[in-house]
Amino acid sequence: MKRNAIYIALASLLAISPAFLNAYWVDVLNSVGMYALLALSLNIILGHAGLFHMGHAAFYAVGAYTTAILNTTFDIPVLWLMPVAGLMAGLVALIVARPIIHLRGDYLLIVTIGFVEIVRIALINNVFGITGGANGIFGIDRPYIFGFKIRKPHEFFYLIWGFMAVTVFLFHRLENSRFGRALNYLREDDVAAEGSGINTTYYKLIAFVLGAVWAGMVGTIYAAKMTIIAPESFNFWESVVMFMIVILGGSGSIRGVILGAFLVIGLPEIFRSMSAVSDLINSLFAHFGVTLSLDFGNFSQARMLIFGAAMVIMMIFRNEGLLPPRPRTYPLDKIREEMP
Amino acid sequence: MLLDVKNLHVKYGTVEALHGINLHVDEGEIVTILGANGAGKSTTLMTISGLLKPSEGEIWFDGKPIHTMPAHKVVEEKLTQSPEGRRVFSTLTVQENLNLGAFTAKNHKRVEETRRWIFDLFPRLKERKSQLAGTLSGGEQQMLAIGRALMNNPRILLLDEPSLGLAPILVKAIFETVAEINKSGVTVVLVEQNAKAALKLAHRGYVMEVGRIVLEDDADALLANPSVREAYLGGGKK
Amino acid sequence: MELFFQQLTNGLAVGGIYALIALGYTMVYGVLKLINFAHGDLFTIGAYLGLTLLSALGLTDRLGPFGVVLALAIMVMGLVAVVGIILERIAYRPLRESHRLSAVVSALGASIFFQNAVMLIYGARYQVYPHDILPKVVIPIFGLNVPLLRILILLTSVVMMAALYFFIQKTKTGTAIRAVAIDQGAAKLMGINVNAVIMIVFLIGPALGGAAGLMVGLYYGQINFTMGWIYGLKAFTAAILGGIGNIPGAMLGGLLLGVIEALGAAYISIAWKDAIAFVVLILILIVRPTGLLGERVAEKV
Amino acid sequence: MSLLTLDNLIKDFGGLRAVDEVSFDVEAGDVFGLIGPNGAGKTTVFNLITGNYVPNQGKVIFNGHVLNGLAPNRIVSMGVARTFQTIRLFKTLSALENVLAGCHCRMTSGSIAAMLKTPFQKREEKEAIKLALAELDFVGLSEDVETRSDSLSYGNQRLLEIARALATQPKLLILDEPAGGMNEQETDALIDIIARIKARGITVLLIEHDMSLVMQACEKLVVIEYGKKIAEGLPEEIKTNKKVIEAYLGTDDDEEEEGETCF
Amino acid sequence: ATIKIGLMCPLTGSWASEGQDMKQIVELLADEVNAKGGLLGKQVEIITEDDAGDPRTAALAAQRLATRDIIAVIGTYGSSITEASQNIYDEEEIIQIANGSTAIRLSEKGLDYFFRSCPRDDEQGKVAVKTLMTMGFKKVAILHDNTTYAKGLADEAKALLKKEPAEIVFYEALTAGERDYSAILTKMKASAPDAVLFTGYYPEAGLLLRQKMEMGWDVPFIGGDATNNPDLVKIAGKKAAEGFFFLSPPVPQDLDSAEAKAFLAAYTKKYNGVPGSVWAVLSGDGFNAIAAAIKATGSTDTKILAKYLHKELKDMPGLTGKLSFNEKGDRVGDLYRLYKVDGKGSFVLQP
Ligand SMILES: Nc1ncnc2c1ncn2[C@@H]1O[C@H](COP(=O)(O)OP(=O)(O)OP(=O)(O)O)[C@@H](O)[C@H]1O
Ligand SMILES: Nc1ncnc2c1ncn2[C@@H]1O[C@H](COP(=O)(O)OP(=O)(O)OP(=O)(O)O)[C@@H](O)[C@H]1O
Ligand SMILES: [Mg+2]
Ligand SMILES: [Mg+2]
Repeated sequence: MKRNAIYIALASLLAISPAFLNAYWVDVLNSVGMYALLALSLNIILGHAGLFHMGHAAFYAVGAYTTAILNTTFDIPVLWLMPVAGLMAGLVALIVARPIIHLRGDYLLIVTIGFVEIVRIALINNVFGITGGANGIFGIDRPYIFGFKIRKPHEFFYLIWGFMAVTVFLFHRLENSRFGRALNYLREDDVAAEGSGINTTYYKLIAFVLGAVWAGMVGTIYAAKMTIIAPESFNFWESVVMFMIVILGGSGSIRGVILGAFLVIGLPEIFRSMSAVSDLINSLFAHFGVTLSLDFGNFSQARMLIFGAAMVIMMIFRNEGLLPPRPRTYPLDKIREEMP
Repeated sequence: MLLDVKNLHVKYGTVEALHGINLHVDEGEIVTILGANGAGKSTTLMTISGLLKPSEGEIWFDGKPIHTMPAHKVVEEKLTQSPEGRRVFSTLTVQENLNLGAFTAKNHKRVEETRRWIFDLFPRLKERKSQLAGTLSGGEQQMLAIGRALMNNPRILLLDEPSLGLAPILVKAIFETVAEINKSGVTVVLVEQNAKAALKLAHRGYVMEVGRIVLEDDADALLANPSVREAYLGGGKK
Repeated sequence: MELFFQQLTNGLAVGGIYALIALGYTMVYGVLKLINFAHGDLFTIGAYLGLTLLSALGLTDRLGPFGVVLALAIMVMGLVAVVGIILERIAYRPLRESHRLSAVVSALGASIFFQNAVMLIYGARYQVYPHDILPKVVIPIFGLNVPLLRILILLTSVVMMAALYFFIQKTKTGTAIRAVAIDQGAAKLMGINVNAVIMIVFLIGPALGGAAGLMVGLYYGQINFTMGWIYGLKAFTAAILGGIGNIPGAMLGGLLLGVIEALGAAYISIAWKDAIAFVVLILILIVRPTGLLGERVAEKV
Repeated sequence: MSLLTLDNLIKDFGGLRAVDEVSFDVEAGDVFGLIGPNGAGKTTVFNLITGNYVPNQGKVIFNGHVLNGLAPNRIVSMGVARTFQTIRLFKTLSALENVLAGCHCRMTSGSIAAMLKTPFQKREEKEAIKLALAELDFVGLSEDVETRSDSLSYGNQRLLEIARALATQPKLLILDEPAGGMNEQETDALIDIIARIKARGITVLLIEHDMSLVMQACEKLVVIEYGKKIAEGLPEEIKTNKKVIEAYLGTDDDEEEEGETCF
Repeated sequence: ATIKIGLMCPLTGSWASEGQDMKQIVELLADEVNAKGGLLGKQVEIITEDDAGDPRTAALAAQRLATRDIIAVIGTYGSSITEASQNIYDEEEIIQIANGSTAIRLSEKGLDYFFRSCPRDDEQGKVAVKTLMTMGFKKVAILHDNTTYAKGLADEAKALLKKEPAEIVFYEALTAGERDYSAILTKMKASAPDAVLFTGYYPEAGLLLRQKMEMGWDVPFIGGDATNNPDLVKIAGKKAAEGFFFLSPPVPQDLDSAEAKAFLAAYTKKYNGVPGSVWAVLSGDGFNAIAAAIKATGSTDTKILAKYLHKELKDMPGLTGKLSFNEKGDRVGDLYRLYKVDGKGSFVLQP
């Protein structure tokens, strides 16, 4: 299929990109990748189940802190901690979500915001004496894969985007299953979903848990990549960023969410490099004997302003999101043939 | 001619739902529009009311072009609609819903008279005056929707499936009411699934099929028309 | 006990400001079901505009303290309302028919835009209101010394709330606003000019936010470009606590939030006070899922 | 033994008693009609059966089990399916996926199985699609399998709701005004579908204001008014019941030959 | 070719004012150097990146700077922000001279290329406690704002105070960015301290002073170096600020060295005002140090430069007094001075 060919081409391009990008741009891709992973996990809750969840950074934090604490106190290798971090985040999600799961729309939204704030405040106040307070936790190990230490941006690139490949593969299957459909039913109309025999509370919870597990695992990668984590990395604004990625990209759409991450995380970085852009234009014109002295360099202070405007504009022009989900397809002809 | 719809085309996005509708309504008439589900009856009414904008064609009301007017201006011309699916304001009280029906009315005494008349027509509404409209039963909501539309003292009233979901006794009452409303000088455009009752009541009728008018005639003639009988008056029942 | 009452008044004063911002939040929410995350930034803009006008016009000598405040309030509310209307026109109207969350993201984008615009225009440094505009009168109430301004802030919130409530519940325009909130199409069929109603809403909501910004500037003196975020979040919390879309609810939620914070700080922990406030919020929502005064119309199926 | 028993059900909304000591039995295999004026409490009775509302008093007994307090989805999996008075479809999803929602409660594979694509999961999925297609065929929507449900015509949306309910493989199917918004021809088609549902051995309980449907399809009727049962019996008995005529049917002043079935 | 020096600072976000000041100062100094013919005959080019005051963005900013052929980077403000970038520079062997990152651990990691022109928290903690003791306060309230910096300083002071004949009657954190601290002041007042040590930043300090006066509470307040900002008086008002003590490295205004005077004159001429905070001025010291090292060694090899900074740069006349680094890269010498705000709102250096 043509569409698959495009995806394969894009994926291969991405896979070889570290070869011709410098460490900075590779690290931008790493950042994009991590947020894309986080947003994909949020997408299960927000995009598929339609639960207004603006506190996803909390689960991310649980994962990162679980990793940091266990790694720095017991020296457990960080990658082993990935499932542990995921399970821990999932457990927290289960406990937290249970009493609030019946809240609707905006009430759920504020409660999840409250949750992420409570988590951040708890971390700052060094809850249980293990989170290191505002300093956070430092000295986290780098991950090892088969004895190979991952530290440089391009090495992390393959870790992050490799995990992405696995995630996309699994989530794609998940979306196209009874489970994925069930989430969509309750997003569309949860009274009708219950009336069709779907246990809405159960699915809402599972959506939360699954999203949290993934966010927790990304937390492990983050902890290992930064080697230091602090509460401010998991504040409400981080949750907002993930939220924006999902909605801007197209909620419920894997490719949309990934594109959304490229834009929301990548654009400010591109705006940062505007001086490079102006230099490029200047030199191009110089080539033809025209002297220009464009300088977009002073952009750095205005980059977030432009970013904000860009968000509004993109939303206005693609109000379903950049790449909204496509309807699922079923092999109907094949199945019909089997029918009497 | 009070209402004149000329060559009306309406699109939803890129899909055209009406492919050139021509119809007219004279002062004092009851005109019914029949048609299967999805034929475009509601679309026609919504376009007349100004909620949808035609991609082509014109609508004239009492000598004025109303297809260029915003919906709220059309109401001021005393053309009101009781929409399909009731669409009462669910978290407002019955009373407030009725008040909104008279939103553009200037003459308060007249409004009060109308209100009394509506309460006579639908005593249930009076009983439930301060109940939230959303908690009314389906039928009660339908009464409210019609009552609300009448509050404007319309010159022409568009009714989209007013008998939907009503108990037989009320359906009769509604049709009687429509006749009564008409007698009091209001021109009525009636969209109905209950074709037989509608044709009995109406002076003229149009039959729509997939976005086009396929038949136009006096109501009696339509009642007698074999193809109409087969398609809309139900062959199955004895 | 004195500590308790002192903290109560502290809480009420802060709560009054939360309430005022929350009123604007709730207003916009009630009609458009839009969580206007840029509302906090309109509040910031109000604070900055107030300062600009104050120093540019030099009204202090001519009008006397309360005259100045009144004149400022009117001008700031007017200007912020204009910003609000433009915001609606550009960032929200095109999204009216789309999914609710699209508009939320647009609002977040607008918030980033406003915050950075204020920074670029006014600079990142803290700005300071002159100290001597209003006389520092302290009124003794039951043995507590309460600054007059705090009482004024509280009074303003209460008066605005009452006026707004009356306007929404009792006037014809108010009913129209509520009708638009429920079903815009049906509202049009009643002859209501929906765009005009939404404009009114975006006139009132931001104006209230701007007024709150001015008050914070006047009372606390210190303003900066990020202040809207924290106040916006608090006000949103307050609006939800009271039942979003509900005007007395916003008032109640704001005051309650202020008091919870003050008492939480006093009797439990200052560092945990925001967390305590959120815990209380969550507990209240678990018991009353639509907030304290939120309408609990059981959905008819 | 009757399939469904309502025993002295009471439901209050604030000060309003919407359902007032209603009792009746529905025999297995019947098409049973519940009629009454608007606001009489019919939909509320349905909601009490399906678990959307909890009765203030009284019992709902289905197939020997007391349903009180069970969540709606549990009641569905016990064999009670419903349609809604105001259509509640999953708007952005296709007709097929709407029906698959009904299949859901008869399936078991979860998220892990989906990620691993176990053979069982694949088989189950295929069976569900077959069943869904069959139900769509049954109500006559085989042309619209992949159509988004909100772009179906009103009448077809009603049929789709029925298909979705049937896909839960119910013993009892509850229809709330299935013919609402249908014209006479479409109503005739619906009557046929109800007959075929009955032929499948499924008990049907329905609310309807269209007397032609009620009289043709129902074996037994209960009439309620102001939350109270005012009559119960065979259609012919009900038709001539003075109370019912007064409260619901209206006096037949229609001089037309087809008379009583006009509305 | 040019000699490229990076500047990493918060140009957006909550700390944007610090970053923008840093940018102005470093650019000013670089222009001066260039006007005098540059370094080693080459012009100095400053490459600025925004770290937004956020660790993740800082890591990206550092990666970006690291790819742009810089030999040294000045910045940044905020310890956890600096920390997110430390390893990146170290691995690339780029000299980093932080200016507003006082957390002790930053220089305890044995990084060869890390320096800071600001003092460490323990330094300030010692001075704070000494000051409190010489002033004779027995019951002390400590208030911080839960940021890495303020909490670090508060903890340091708390630990040291325990060894003194003094009692800590109150130890809590406020939330920065709010406006109303009366609840906190009310609670603090109830603990009846002789003096309050506030280790947070000037915006909150200003509000605390003002609200303290409004509630009629007359207790001495002592602030940490983050309160050294002229805006403090603007926020608090002269009357409320009067009598406020704070500790800080000296600002150029208070030094009579030729360097400080010349800098101040140039700054005022170009930007029309005085620098907002001492932290930004410290970034200027960082720049001067690296410039001096390049000049003295005649090299742009970072190994040589680092060695020079560690060992040979001694008592360089900086904008904030004499500057030298120890082997950890920390600035040596007791830098802290005690200031008091007088009735006119000016900061008066205490003897
Ligand atoms: N909002 C909409 N978006 C897209 N298509 C629409 C929309 N509303 C109606 N349509 C389509 O326009 C056509 C006409 O619909 P309309 O509602 O006018 O029919 P109708 O005659 O009123 O039918 P009914 O008897 O079911 O009310 C149908 O094909 C319908 O699917
Ligand atoms: N959630 C609710 N809150 C308050 N009152 C309600 C609620 N649901 C129903 N009612 C009231 O209970 C009564 C019965 O309503 P119900 O919907 O059961 O009527 P119905 O018999 O189905 O009528 P219809 O034939 O018009 O659909 C009505 O008066 C209605 O206003
Ligand atoms: Mg219609
Ligand atoms: Mg009903």
